Amino acid sequence: MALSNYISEQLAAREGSSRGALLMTHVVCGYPSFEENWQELEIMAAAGVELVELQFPFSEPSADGPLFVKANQQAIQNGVHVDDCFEFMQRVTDIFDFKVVMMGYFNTVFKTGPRDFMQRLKAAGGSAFILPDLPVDEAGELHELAAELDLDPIVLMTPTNSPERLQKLAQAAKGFVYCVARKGVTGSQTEMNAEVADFLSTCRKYTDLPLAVGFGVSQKSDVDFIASHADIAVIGTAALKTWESGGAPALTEFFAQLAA
Amino acid sequence: MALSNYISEQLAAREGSSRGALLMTHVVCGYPSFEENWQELEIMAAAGVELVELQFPFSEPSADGPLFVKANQQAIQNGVHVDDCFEFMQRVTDIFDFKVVMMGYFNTVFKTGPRDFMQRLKAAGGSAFILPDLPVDEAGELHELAAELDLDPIVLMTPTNSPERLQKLAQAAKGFVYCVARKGVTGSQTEMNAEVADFLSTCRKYTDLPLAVGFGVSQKSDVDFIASHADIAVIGTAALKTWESGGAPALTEFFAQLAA
Amino acid sequence: MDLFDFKDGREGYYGDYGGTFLPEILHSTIEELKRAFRDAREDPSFWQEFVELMQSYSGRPTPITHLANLSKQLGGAQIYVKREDLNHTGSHKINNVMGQGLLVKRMGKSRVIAETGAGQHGYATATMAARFGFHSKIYMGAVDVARQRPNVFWMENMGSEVIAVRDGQQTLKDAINECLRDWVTNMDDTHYVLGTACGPHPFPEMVSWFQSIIGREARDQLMALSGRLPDRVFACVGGGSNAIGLFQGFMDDSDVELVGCEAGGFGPGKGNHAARLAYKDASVGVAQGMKTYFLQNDDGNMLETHSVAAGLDYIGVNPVLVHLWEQERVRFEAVTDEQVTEALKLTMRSEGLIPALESAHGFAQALTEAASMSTKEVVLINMSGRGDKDIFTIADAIGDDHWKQFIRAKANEYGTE
Amino acid sequence: MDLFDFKDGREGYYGDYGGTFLPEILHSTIEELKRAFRDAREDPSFWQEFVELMQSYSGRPTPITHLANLSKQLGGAQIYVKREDLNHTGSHKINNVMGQGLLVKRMGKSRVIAETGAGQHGYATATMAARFGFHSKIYMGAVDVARQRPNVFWMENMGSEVIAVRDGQQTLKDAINECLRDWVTNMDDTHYVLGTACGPHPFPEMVSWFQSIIGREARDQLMALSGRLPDRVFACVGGGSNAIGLFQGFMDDSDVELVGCEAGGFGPGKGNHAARLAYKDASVGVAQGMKTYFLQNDDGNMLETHSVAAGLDYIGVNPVLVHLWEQERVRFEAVTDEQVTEALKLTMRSEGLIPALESAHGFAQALTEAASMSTKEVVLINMSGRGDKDIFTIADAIGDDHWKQFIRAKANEYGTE
Ligand SMILES: Cc1ncc(COP(=O)(O)O)c(C=O)c1O
Ligand SMILES: Cc1ncc(COP(=O)(O)O)c(C=O)c1O
Repeated sequence: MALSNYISEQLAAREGSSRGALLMTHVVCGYPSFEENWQELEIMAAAGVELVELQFPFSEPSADGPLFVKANQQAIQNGVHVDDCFEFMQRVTDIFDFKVVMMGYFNTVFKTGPRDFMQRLKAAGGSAFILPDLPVDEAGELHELAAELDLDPIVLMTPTNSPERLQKLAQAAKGFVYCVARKGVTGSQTEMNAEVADFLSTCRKYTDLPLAVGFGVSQKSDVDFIASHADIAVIGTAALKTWESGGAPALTEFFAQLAA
Repeated sequence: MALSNYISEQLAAREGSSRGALLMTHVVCGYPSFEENWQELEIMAAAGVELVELQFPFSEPSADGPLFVKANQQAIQNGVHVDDCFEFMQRVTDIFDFKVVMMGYFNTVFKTGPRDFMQRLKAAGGSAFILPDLPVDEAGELHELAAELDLDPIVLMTPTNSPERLQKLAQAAKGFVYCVARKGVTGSQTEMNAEVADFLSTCRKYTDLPLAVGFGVSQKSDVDFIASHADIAVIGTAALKTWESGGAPALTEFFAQLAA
Repeated sequence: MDLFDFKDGREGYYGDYGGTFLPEILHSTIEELKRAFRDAREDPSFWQEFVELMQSYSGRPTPITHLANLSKQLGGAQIYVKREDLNHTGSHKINNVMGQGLLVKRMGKSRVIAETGAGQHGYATATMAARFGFHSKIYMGAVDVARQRPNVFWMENMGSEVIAVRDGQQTLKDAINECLRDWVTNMDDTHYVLGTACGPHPFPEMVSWFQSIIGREARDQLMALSGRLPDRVFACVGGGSNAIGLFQGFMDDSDVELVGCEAGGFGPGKGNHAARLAYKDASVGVAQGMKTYFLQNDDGNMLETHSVAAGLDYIGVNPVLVHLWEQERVRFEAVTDEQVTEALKLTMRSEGLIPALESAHGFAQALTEAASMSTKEVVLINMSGRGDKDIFTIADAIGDDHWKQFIRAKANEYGTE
Repeated sequence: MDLFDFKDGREGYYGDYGGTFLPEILHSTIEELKRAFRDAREDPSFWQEFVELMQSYSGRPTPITHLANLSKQLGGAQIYVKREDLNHTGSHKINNVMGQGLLVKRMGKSRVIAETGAGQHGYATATMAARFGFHSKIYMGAVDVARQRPNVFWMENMGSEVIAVRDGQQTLKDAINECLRDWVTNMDDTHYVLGTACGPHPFPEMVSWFQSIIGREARDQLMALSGRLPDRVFACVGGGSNAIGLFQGFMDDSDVELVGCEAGGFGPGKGNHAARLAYKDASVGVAQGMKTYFLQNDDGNMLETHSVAAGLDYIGVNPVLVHLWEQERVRFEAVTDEQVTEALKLTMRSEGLIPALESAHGFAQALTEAASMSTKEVVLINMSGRGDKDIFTIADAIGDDHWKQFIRAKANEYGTE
């Protein structure tokens, strides 16, 4: 099933529930370890998250904030390779119901070989990919390859984009659009205010795809805010932070509160 | 009695003795102390030296070698002033028979005031003065003052001087001429060879004054050499070195051997 | 040959290399920069202003010195040196930095950030910021902070905040990542003063343009001095800015051989060096905003690098130079640490010049080649910086005992904390 | 006004000051030097050769920089700076040294000796010796060796032997004495490269002549830049060579006020400073080859001196400047260590320039005076050298804790002997 259809279905299913937005969560492959990743995913699945980003670790994660930077680095030091990430993805998609989105930096794709990478992503059960350092202007070829395999390139829209640019981004987007709620890198808090709402309604003008909102989503009120202005709340750093400080019980509690 | 007459007399008196040259020795006023100076002078007097240089310590003794540099420095640190040097000279000339030659740098004279300095030198019983950093070209005024007081400016002749220059030096010289046996500063050994002999006979061509030979005279054979080419052997560093290493007995022995 | 006359739809590309690989949030910032740069480039008064600033503030034109002693001693080609070391702050880095400073003023921004490895670029940026009255923050790998403390000291005293970056290998590339992170947050008032001809378009073009002042001067000066074009031109290649700056002066002189000298470190073998093109350990990748050759593993993760020269141990290389290398317009050679130290000692003793360890790579290669050339031939070396900034590193490389004693005595004098 | 047009029988005298006070053994050496210098001075091709050497080797002409920020901030006169810091080796000392190098070649000698205090002159001499292929020995007070180790390091690496002088106060004056001792021994093949406009005639004249290149350039440059002559010209005065070098450019411009800035150290009082003329603690004497003002006691023995700047703590002063001071052509001011440190910090932060501690004396005085002048007036400062050679001293003066930590860590890394 196409990713956007899946999202529509899930959104319809949530109609009237206490959590009005879908949830997309995030793990860095092999950090702290694949075993712990698995435990996190079990908790996320139990909490009913609809989408999960699996980040392939990269040595130069320049769009990430400190926590993910450390996670990327540590994973590489732990000896995590691209092969391991695909293997893990395969196991995840075999078992869990949520959709899996590959997340990472373009060099990982480029160095593996774009066609090869896309085929392996497809084979491992992935649905889409997010490459924050690959602008649409440079993505033509990759997006064509993806289209052949029915993989969705997730495009980012940002508060600094001009109308012309948003149009161009919308044209390239598939699956859903990732709206970056603010300037900066992942990891710090975003205040969900009128400015963010305005930005999201601007995005909405340019695309009919579902809108995901990321960067700094960490609490129930953020999710509620997103429910009324967009479709998917992206939970990144907040979950990892919770795992690191309190392990499984804390993460379970974290998702319970988010979905309450 | 004029210095040159004194020297002629003494030379005449030595005719046929085992030591054919007069001796001029050297102490740095107040180094190691005035008391030790006095002991050194007693030994020198007992050995029959005819002339003694009393060096007034100066902070920039740039024509001196390491041992005298240290002596100058230490004397100043001991608190030796120009006044003390004159006082000491007075005591020396009161007691001893040798003639006393003030030795030092021009700034000591200049800063005291040239007229004042010459008068005090005369009063303290000094006969002459050696100022190695005062070239004859700059010395006109001082030499006139000295002439008024019957003090002899001792002029240096050196192996690098041209005939014209030697002529000029000879014109300014009184008392005796100080022949610098070699390039360099005080303190290291000079080989008394044909070159030195040539130099001395050159000096002799320009002046009828007695010739003193200094810089590195340290043993009986040097004195003998000087006896046959000049008139006065200047014993500087060698005596101080002896005093420092062996005190009174060594210095007594040193002069005994020189005069043997 | 106009390197920057891009084909349609290939703006920012040199052959297959270059491009703009940045987070979307920076798209408008980069567009703004491209526009500002394009405007400046088309405005003759801008270059004029730049040249005048470099004359009055940095002492340009820097001269060319004939190394008469070494030329004679080696018995080969006549060796000439372009003296970028005589610039204010002691290296060619100031050319680029002052140019970008003028552009920042034009864009109406008030804050600059910069990465720095050797510290020279950070030093130059701190200087520029003080002179232009900008706020400034310099990111520097913690390892580099430790080995280049003198430069840090001056940066701080010129009013810059220096941030020791503790991610990754804690060197230059990590400082670049940190700059990108700052930039995506503060682009409204902040310009990122990239220090070499790398990163996303328009940086390679822009930095090359400012650094072209070296080659423009050098060609005329050398013609005047030696009456002919050089046979070979040597420059060290870290990111590649001083090399492209000098090489541009001779781009159309097809008989002039251009030689880029990379950090051979301990010699070939992954992790031992930072030679992207001269050795066979690098491959094409996309990182830090550009597509070019990187020292990376099969997963596309970057390798550790090593060089005695902190300014040459970068993982990637100027895409313009890669293109020229593929075109066989530029030859690439690697020079080992040991060769560098020897060349440095020789140059100090024979000519009274102290090349920076980076620049000494160019010297080492040039001296080797000059020896077997004819006495009528001419080689030109870019002395990209002066070595007195490297006293700690050079003293360590040479193993100077007096220096160690001095440092011990100083530490004693400072006492414990 | 030709300062060097001596009256009959008064060669080498400026008013009552100057002269040649040396041991007789050096008479013919000094005569030879006077002749060689006279010949060179009368040979226009010599000056031409000198200028060309300084252009191609040292980057002359050095520019003049307008301190637009500080001028505005202080609200007074327009402040301009002559950038001698941009010379090869980082100070004006190289002008004199390269000039003497040419003279040594002319005299056919093969060995040079030099005294050095701050180390700049020794550094420049070592450089010159390497470039000309002379043997070289540099005498430096042991105290200065300890505080200026970086310069010693470079001198040694350029092939000079550096001798730590342990006599007297173990500073500059003692190094001069030691040079004289070497010279009286080795004058046949050795030239003594005196580093400042002091010592016996013809040194004050000769050094002034070579340094006049500063003033010749500066006058024209400033006219071109500001359209007028400066109202006041500031230079620090150690021995007095950079000051006389710059001042000569304006000697005939009677409306230009010339200001020499001495080391005020801790302030007035014997032993606290090195201000020979601005304070009242010095008197006329004869030492180190010349008659001039010295910091001395009643016996004519020299006093201890103090300055934060190792290059300014000399006991005596250029006899030419003393004469000009008596004629009221040059005004003398003393600047304390504290004022110097403040001016240095201000200049780094406001203009991105790091004056040497010596030069910062000129800056301090100029900035103070400029503040109360009109905005139409113009002042010119000689930036005789760059401060990055002084990192240890500046870090100490500023009390920088990061620096201390760094040195402790380095010492640990080096381990015990
Ligand atoms: C003196 C010097 N030369 C060369 C380089 C290398 O940079 P690039 O290759 O961009 O010239 C550096 C970098 O810091 C440097 O400091
Ligand atoms: C940078 C600098 N300026 C000034 C001086 C003082 O010397 P002078 O008065 O001869 O210029 C020195 C002496 O070492 C120096 O290094």
